[in-house]
Amino acid sequence: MITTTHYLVLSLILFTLGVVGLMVRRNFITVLMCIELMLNAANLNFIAFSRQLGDLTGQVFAVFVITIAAAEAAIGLGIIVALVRLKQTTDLDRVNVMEG
Amino acid sequence: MRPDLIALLPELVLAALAMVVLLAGLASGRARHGLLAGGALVSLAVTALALWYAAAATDPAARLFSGMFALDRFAVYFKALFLLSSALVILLSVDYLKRNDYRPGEYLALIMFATVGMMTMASGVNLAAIYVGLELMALSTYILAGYFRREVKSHEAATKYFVLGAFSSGVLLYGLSLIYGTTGTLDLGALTRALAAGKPATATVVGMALLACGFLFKVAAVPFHVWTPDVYEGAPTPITAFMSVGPKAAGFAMFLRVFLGGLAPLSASWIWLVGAAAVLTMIWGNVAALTQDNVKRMLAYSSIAHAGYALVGLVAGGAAGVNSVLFYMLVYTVTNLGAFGFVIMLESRGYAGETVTDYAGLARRHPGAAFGMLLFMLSLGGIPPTAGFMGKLYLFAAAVEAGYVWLVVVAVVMSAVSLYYYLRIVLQMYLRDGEGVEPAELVAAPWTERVIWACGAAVLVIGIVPAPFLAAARATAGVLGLS
Amino acid sequence: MGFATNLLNIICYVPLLGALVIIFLLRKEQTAAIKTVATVVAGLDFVLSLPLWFVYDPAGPAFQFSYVHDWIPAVGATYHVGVDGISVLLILLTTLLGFIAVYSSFTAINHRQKEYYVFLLLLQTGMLGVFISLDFVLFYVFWEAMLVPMYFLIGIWGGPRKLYAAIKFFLYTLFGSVLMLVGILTLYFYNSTGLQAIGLPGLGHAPTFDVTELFKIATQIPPHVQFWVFLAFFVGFAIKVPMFPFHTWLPDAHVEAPTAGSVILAGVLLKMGTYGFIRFSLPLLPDATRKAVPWVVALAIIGIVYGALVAMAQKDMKKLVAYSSVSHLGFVMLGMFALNPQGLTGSVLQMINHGLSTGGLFLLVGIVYERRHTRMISEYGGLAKVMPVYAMLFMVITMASIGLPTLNGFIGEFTILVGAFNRSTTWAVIAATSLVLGAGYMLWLYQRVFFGEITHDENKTLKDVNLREQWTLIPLIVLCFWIGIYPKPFFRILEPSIRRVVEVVDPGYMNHPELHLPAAAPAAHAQEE
Amino acid sequence: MSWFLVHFAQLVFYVMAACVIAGAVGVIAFKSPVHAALSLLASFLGVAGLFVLMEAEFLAAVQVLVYAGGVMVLFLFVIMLVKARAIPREPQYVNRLVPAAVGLGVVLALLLGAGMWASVTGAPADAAALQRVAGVQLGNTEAVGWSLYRDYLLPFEVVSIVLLVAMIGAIVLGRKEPGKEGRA
Repeated sequence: MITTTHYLVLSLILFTLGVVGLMVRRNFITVLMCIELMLNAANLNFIAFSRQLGDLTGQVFAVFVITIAAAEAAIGLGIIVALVRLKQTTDLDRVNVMEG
Repeated sequence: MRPDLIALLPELVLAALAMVVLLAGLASGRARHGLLAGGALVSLAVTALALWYAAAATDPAARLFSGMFALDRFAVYFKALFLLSSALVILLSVDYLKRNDYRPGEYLALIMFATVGMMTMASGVNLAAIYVGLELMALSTYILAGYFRREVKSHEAATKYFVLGAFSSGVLLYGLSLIYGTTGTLDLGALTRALAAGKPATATVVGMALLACGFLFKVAAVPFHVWTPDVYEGAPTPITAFMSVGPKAAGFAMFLRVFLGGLAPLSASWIWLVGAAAVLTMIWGNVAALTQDNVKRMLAYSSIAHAGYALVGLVAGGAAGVNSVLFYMLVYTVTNLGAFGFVIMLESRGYAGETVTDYAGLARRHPGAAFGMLLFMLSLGGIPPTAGFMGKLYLFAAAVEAGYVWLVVVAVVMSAVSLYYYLRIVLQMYLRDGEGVEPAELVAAPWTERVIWACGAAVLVIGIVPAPFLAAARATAGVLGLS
Repeated sequence: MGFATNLLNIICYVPLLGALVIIFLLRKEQTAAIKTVATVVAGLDFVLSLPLWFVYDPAGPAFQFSYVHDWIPAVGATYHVGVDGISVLLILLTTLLGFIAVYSSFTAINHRQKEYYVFLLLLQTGMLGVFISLDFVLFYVFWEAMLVPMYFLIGIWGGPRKLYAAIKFFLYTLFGSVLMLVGILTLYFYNSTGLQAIGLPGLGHAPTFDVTELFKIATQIPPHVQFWVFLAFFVGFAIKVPMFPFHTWLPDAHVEAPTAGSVILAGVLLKMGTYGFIRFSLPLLPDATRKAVPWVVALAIIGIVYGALVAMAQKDMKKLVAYSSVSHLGFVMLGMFALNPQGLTGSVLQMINHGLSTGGLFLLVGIVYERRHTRMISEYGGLAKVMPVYAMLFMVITMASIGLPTLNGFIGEFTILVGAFNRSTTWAVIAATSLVLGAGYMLWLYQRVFFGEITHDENKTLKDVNLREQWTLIPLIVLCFWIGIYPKPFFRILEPSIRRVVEVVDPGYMNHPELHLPAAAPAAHAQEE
Repeated sequence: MSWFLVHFAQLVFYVMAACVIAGAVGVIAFKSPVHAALSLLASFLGVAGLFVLMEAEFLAAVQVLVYAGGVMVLFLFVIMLVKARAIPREPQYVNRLVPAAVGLGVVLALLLGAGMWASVTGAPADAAALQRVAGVQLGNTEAVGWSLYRDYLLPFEVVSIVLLVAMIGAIVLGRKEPGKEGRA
């Protein structure tokens, strides 16, 4: 029997992986992907809870999250394109003209 | 019209006019900065009128759009504050846009869309509405941070702001999902009832903590402040000015509404968290600002420190705490925009304008504006008879009343420390003669100067006759479920 | 609502108005006009403050010339001003020294004159505001606002280390006053709603920052609350006084400040600390005050001896006078914490005396500094030969400072010693011994500067004091003699106000009628208007 | 039969979960952004599968269309655009990975150990509840749609502005700025 807890544990693992990736990777593109992982984890939670509670709110909220995630990705990728034009790199460590 | 739509009128008007400005901007290209900025200002004014009308026609206790939206005095106050700060930011940007020859249409529209987002945040009484408002504001601000694309620093600012902002949104969202799952609702009122019913589940507390982390990031509190100095320094100064007031005030509106409203029954769990963040923020913000030579960076740390003071008001809670934060946001907005206005004026005057030593002898060359800057620095430091003093007095009084005397002691000692770095600027302007620091080119920045004058006058007026402003920031008791 | 009700407002804001006139109506090249306006305004202010002396009725209500107006109803802060005998004297001292400071700056200040006189006048408004405020918020506003013009006076027109001295002055005093603010807030909430979260119920009165209202609850405040509030006030006031060991900002500020700045600093600003004690700490926190007596007196005596010893070792005249201030103010604190009418009266009188004599000394040092641009004692010697009038004036002020009979210092110190003796013989003996030290360093200074051969050729051609310089000093000297010979009017004006303080802070004392001052008027019942 | 269904559902869950986690690990571990993007796609599809399993068909469809269809294409497009030379080599990221992973693993274990999910017990609610709006029984898609336009109209409208802003942003940030570039 697959309970809600199964989904929640899975989502927690996914969230943690997203955070770890964000901390260890310096490539902007990969960092953006890790953020998407975190949002997906939150969505898994929302849907699982929605089913548990028999409440549509979670599903509706997940629609918003997906839409906003797409918008975020578009803007993030826009920044990447501009960055590459200017500095020829997507390395976050090298995006540093100001001191610490 | 339906009451829902009347209440939403300001947002609708502003969003519609933002699209008009956007299209007009597309049609006119790089030209007509003045006209477009004028249009944006008129739009904000019209929105203010709509707000006035909507506030008069709406029952403050009503929960509209299926319980998503409230137009109570809390919301009206913050919306008026957002409109004011956006208008001032636009005025501060006019000279900058013109001089650097960037397209004004998208820029102005983005500021207006961000304002719509902030207004939604202030009115939202459902976490879904607050979240989408927050994202609208955040996404617009990411773009604005990177708007001036020929500047390398601007890119760095946009990149850092985006990565950390998106990260914090993810954390916040995860916290939201936990709160939703364990209480079964996103509505703040229902949340209070659900939480008051019994001992909260572990997952609820974890969700609350994650939510708090996300919020602390949005108001740039320690330890979630690391993005602030780089972003403030790198972003074009008008945008830095915008980020330091509008989104910060919106962050506090959301913080107050969610933590003192919805999550109030959990206060035993979050009060030490927020209190600790307040202490760390005040100490770290002020101490780090002491050693900054770059004025924008210094102002960034100073804005971190001020978030710490405002958090003291949140910790104090109660009607007094809420009112004091509201009043403080007004004080902070006019003061900080004035200070950034001065930095912008110097930049447009062709000074290097960023390091402290560029300020040498300005009191002789620009006595009026320098006097304004003196007022802003004193106000940020909390010296009477400026607005900053009244703001802090009110804030600290609320905290003492709530019994957080130790927190206030930290706050007052740190605000004494802060005078050291605010006086450094005053010292350069007034006490050094600044021979040899001459402007490279003299470009008129008439609107920027007018903003400095207006903010300076406001700082003095609020400092000497605070009563009407305090009255405006009042009457919010009961709104957040407090009495 | 006539002249009497608005008199204090007029006195307080005339200098501000003068400053605005200079800012907006005069260009910075019009230096003569600026000086004229500033002098006239400062002089006018002094004349305006004279009615206080004649009209103030010692037998009348505690606070007179009151003016109350709504200010911040949301927190219960009012615009409430009023004076008692103590503040009347301090206001007169302030307006007099304010005028002298302006008048003495004509030749000393040669650059950025417009700003200079503006700041001087603004400072005047700030100081007067401190002495007339009867509302804590109003008091605090003036107390801190006054730092800003002083900061500029030291920072722009000061000596070589002016920047360091200015910022040190500002931060030291600010640090003290912010803690005072916490104390004020605690009192405020104790009077009204209490501090619920730490289990301190309030008295349930309407929230108010009005000092006269808060006086009424002085005896109801529990000791532990009094202790913390006293501590917070103590830090703020003791830094301002300055008491040992909080005095380190003073020599720096004095040495670097321009002459007029030093006059104001020594003459008035330091009095704000002692005034704070006598106006707020003593009558609001009587229990804590009584408990603090040994500690404060110990610090005061250390200050007296330490200040005198360090003054003796100074090579710089201004620094010597600065350390002598530490010593003299230790005396003032000693008298105050004797907590009896004699000690307190002597203490207030000595505040005035110190303002007159130390103000005079700084003016005198400024006069030779303007001529020689040095304050090193070793640079002088034998000045009595080339500047006889100057030497005479210097002698009178020196004597006033060391407390020679027939001069003011004697009256003040003697009264303080009587008060201290009533409390403890030991204190009085130690304090009296240190008077010898005081005489020692002042006379030694006088000897080194004025007697002997002229060792530096530049000194041979020094011009004696001119008429303007004489006129800056003559009022001070006249007052020194007046207080020294006929102090009765001063005692008369102080007595009832002092009595009210003693009644609160040491109620048992008043039961010994034989200890009353001879000049004591029938005990007027403390009544609030 | 129902025995089979229950076990089949379990099987599907574990396969999908493995897909999600493996995809996420791939995103972190692959050096090549193209490989990382393909892993991300696997993860997205796994999540979509789980949505189906939870009877949220509409969400599953949105997930596939928006993420797998839209966002993924965008990612791949940008990766192609920026070319390999712009991709950092990250030689030492494993060194950073270990402490971070250990730290977060501890946090994770603590959270799970603290009984974070203790309050979530009992069987899920009747699936039909999720297809009912105002007492009318509909399909999942219709139910979500109803909810979106009725109860969540305000956030929906705001989200539409978010999309507009994103469009502006992509254009503003992505377009070539005439004139001198790279002024420091």
